[in-house]
Amino acid sequence: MNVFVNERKTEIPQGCTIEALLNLLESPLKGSAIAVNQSIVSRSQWSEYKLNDGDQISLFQAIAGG
Amino acid sequence: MNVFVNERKTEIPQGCTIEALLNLLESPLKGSAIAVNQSIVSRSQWSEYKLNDGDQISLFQAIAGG
Amino acid sequence: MNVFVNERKTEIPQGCTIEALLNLLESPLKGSAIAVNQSIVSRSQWSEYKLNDGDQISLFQAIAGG
Amino acid sequence: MNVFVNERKTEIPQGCTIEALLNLLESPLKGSAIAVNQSIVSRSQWSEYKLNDGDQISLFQAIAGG
Amino acid sequence: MINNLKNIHDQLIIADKSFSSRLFTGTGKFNDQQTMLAALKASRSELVTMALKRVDMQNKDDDILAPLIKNGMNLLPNTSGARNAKEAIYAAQLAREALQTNWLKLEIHPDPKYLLPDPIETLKAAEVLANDGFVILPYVHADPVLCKHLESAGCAAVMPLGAPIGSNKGLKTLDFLEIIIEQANIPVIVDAGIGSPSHAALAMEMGADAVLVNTAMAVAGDPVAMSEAFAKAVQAGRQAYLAGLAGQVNHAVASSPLTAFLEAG
Amino acid sequence: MINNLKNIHDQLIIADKSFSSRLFTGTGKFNDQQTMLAALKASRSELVTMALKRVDMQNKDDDILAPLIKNGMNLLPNTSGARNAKEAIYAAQLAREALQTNWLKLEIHPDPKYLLPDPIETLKAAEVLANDGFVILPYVHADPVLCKHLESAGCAAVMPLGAPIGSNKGLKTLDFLEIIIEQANIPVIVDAGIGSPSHAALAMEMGADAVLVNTAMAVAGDPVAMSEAFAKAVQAGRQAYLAGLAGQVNHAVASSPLTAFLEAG
Amino acid sequence: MINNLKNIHDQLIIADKSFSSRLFTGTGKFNDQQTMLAALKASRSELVTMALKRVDMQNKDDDILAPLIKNGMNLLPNTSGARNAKEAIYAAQLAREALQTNWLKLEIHPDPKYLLPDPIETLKAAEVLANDGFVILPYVHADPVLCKHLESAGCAAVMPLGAPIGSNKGLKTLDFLEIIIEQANIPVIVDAGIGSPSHAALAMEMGADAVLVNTAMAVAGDPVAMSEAFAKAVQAGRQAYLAGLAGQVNHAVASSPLTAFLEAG
Amino acid sequence: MINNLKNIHDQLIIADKSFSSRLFTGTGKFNDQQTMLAALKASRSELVTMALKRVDMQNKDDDILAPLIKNGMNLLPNTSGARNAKEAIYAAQLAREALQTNWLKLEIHPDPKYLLPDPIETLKAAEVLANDGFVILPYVHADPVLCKHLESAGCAAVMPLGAPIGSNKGLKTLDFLEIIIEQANIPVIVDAGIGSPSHAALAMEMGADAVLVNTAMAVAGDPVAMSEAFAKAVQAGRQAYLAGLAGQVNHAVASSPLTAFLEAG
Repeated sequence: MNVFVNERKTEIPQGCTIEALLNLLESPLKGSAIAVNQSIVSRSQWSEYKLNDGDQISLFQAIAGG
Repeated sequence: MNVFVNERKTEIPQGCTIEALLNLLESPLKGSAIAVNQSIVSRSQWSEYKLNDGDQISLFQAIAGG
Repeated sequence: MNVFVNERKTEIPQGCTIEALLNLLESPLKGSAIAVNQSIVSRSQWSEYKLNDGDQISLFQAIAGG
Repeated sequence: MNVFVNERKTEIPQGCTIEALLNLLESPLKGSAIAVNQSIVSRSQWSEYKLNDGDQISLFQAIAGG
Repeated sequence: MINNLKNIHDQLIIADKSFSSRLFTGTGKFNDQQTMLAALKASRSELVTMALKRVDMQNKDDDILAPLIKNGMNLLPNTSGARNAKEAIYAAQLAREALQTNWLKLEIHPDPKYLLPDPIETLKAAEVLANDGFVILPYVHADPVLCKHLESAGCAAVMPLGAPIGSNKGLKTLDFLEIIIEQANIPVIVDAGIGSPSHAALAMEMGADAVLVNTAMAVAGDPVAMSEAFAKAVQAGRQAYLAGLAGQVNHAVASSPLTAFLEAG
Repeated sequence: MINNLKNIHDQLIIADKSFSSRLFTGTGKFNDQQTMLAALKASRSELVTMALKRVDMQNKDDDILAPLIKNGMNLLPNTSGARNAKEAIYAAQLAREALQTNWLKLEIHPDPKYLLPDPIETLKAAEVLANDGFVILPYVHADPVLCKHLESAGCAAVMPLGAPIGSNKGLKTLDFLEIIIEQANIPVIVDAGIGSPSHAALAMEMGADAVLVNTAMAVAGDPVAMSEAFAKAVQAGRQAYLAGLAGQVNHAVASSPLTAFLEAG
Repeated sequence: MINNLKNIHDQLIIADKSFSSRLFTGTGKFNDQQTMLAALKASRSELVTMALKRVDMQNKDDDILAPLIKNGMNLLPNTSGARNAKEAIYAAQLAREALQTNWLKLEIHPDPKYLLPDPIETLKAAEVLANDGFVILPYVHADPVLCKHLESAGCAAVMPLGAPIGSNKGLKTLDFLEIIIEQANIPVIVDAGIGSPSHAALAMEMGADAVLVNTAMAVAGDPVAMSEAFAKAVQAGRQAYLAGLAGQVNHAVASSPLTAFLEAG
Repeated sequence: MINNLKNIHDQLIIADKSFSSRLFTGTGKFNDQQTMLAALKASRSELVTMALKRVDMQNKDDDILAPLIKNGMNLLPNTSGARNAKEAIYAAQLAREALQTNWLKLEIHPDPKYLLPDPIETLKAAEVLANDGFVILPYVHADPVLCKHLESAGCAAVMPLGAPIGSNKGLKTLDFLEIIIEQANIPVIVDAGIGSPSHAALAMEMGADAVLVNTAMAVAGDPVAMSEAFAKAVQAGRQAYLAGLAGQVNHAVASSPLTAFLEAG
């Protein structure tokens, strides 16, 4: 199935969790935040939270900035 | 009957209007504003507005001030 | 004979006075000052002061300036 | 005989030198300067310089000051 | 020529009113009413602010309105003394009744020591009063973002401060007044802190639309002469703004040609 | 009243001359002579400075004197270009011959970048020229001790700078101008650096006897209007000085009585 | 002695944390991460702010957190980019998740040109976030009344600006910072505009509890040396504040005794 | 790296001496000698100025030299009290005898109220003393042309004032100090008026070679701590100068990337 990570279509396996997705994307868990369809998913739920087809996923990360 | 003008007990005749009260007090109408029991009474109603016994009347006036 | 007015060689008649020179040059007397061979010649003497061959004449004039 | 040290009359023995005077006054040599009758006497001469009766001696010293 | 024409038509428009004078004044702190009137006349001001007070029935203040109106000045009641939006709204409505004008200098200052305006309560009151038909000139800190909010809320002008009221310190907020003037689509009137004619001239040179001066006139040795001086300074500053000031440079620029004299000899 | 009377008689006296206008001007940097004349007229200035130059026989400058004199302005020749006392003395004597006046703006600036005056050479020249009967107005750094020396040397006034010539930076030397004004027994004319009417007003508010402005008028978008603006600002500043400015305070001082409205309700 | 003891214990306490260094820093504008880390180390800063951004899936930024945490710095995520309360609250919650800290530099600036903070939206967001358990350090205009509102709303400190972000103009709001410091019951951290160590020292001398510096370090010719310089200046200013600065006087006060030499001769 | 190396070798050379510390100090106005010594030690200063006085035979001052020399400080006798060149020359010669050094802080101030230096007499004395082999550091007004004269006269450095001695007003002469620093070929030491570490840091950031501070240390609540603070501030300012300060800009420059959050959602 497909989800959209920061607008970008991404194919993921059925029942893929957020944690799995981040590993898939080789994205560090540390310093990241996730919102699925606008609502923030707390880090503690990443390992259980299963994504659905068509989910809009926003991935944020800490960056340099005054 | 008695009303209170800026906390000061004042005797007035039955059916006394705001306008009459101001004349009684030799207070100029121009530059003045009146509130009866907290609510402002517009100038246009002063000639009809009849005061009741115990009314709390606030009389304001324009003064010098930057 | 020749004199030099602000370094510029200028032919003048024998016995030419400063005043005559200025007329010759169509230079206004007002607002002007003259030095002959470094020394200033006062306006009052211009009509008598006779120039000699080879004199170095400096002609100054008032100009705009803060 | 007598000399005047900063206007103050002071008795000293005949042939007293500046150095001797300073010892007499229990004044430190270091940080001091001496003028006799207005003219400065260099430190190197203090041990020889003999004072005369009536000499005006100015004694200066380094002090605190910005 | 052009310039004179320009000045002839250089009117300041606020809401429904047009002003020839860009010097607004106040009625506070004068020694007596006669001096106040003479000073206000000398200032040629066309807009004068005043306060509202509960009448003390024992000893009443004398009526200041009549002479002002007689002199054709427009009245700008203020809400001084109000410490929050609720009090200011109440004061505004009383003022409208008392002075029969919907013009209002909205000022809300909870802190009695520095009398600095409250941005939150001022915006809140402005929103309510704008809907109630008031022509609102809010006294505010020199906060450019707040001024844009007040503009959106329907204020007729903004009155940012130069320094605390009555401090005479001048334009301590200069860097921010410049931004406010640059961004505003409504007139900017510099209020509070203007302590001398040079301060007023500077505000006008920067492009302020007007200034409000009270204390510096009222407490001057000679309030009438000082008011005249402010009137001239405001004109001077405005005229300089229109005439186009040159910028600053970091080196010197000779205003006389440099000619070496001895070589010249 | 008193004040108006005071102003009527508020003449500035320097040597043998008396001035109604405290704005002195210069003739430099104007685009053309017509603009210069219109601007100087608009400034109402009664003392105008100009330079002296060796005539270029190829292309001569047009005569600026006639129109100035026609407008009843007093001429103040300057020694600009002189880099030391000797050159300045020579220039002074030429100027006296050329303009038939013993008035002189003595300026000696060896450094072409900042055109700052030379204290040593200026005093030296002043001593010589004073004995030669000149009425000397020396352009100097805002150095109070130097100004006292020039006063003792017989100068008619001192002209301390506010900032480098033509920089338009204003009164960067303010703290020292105050001391000069406090100590001087001759008129103090603030010269150089005055870039806007507010600067001129400030100098007058401080108690300066006059200001000299040239660049800021000449290079303005509209020199005529700008000169008018300076004239008003100088009047405003002088009038404020005479009327007595109040000092600055560090807290706010209410110009309206503070009355609490809800309790009042 | 006493003084040294005093300094040993001169810790700055904000919410649950205690700081030995009163210099807070940011991670923006450095040429590369290595320089940034070296500079932050040199600054000895214990609190560093950073932004949050949507990941660009094409080219990801390198991870800045690890090294900062490794260096024992506390993280202060900010909401830069938020233009109103709603966006700021969303950003705050994301930041908390991403950095696992409830500390927050709340900044809301609708205007991209001057990046000045929005007083209304900032207070609105602060009220919501305070109830949500955030330790809030709001970036605000130097508005004393607003700062008191934010204090009441439960902010842990206030961060008034000295001048627009990145302008390096210094403490243009000085007169108002003094009032804020006088009135605040929470730490006051001067943020934005500090362009040189002398600016930072001045803020500390005035009694500010800390300063936040970023641009001036990051864009310096030598960021590491500049960060060291800021560290020293902040210590110097703080120490001077504790040691008690003398006031200014308007005349001179001799630091040497005045003794006349010739008479003395 | 480079920077550290740079700082290691960043010695100030004046005449035959080399200094690691760019903070020069004075011995005046301390409550007692013990405090003075502790403060001077804390300042790490390597050059200390002191005055000369006729001994009062009744009650002699205690000897300040021994402890200073013991602490390896270089002595800089000054001519304070001299009102003209003649007195200064006499004082200089006495000082040389008394302290056995040819170093001299030349100060001549005829005016007891503001203690401002006399440009004419100072140059006159400098010319004589330079020929007599003195290493002269003249205290002068911030007059760039005068400073060049003193340089030509053979002075080892110039010491322009920031504000009147003991006024603590800071760098009121900033615009002229910048010119002096730009033009000088000898060290520029800012003297007088420096009232706080931030003032000292600013002078160093501008490129001054050193500062002389006395009053602000001596009259501080805690002179020892204040002297330490000045030492740090001078280092900070110097380091910032070497590290290359960025200029000021008139708009804001974001130090965080501006990312819109809701769209981002």
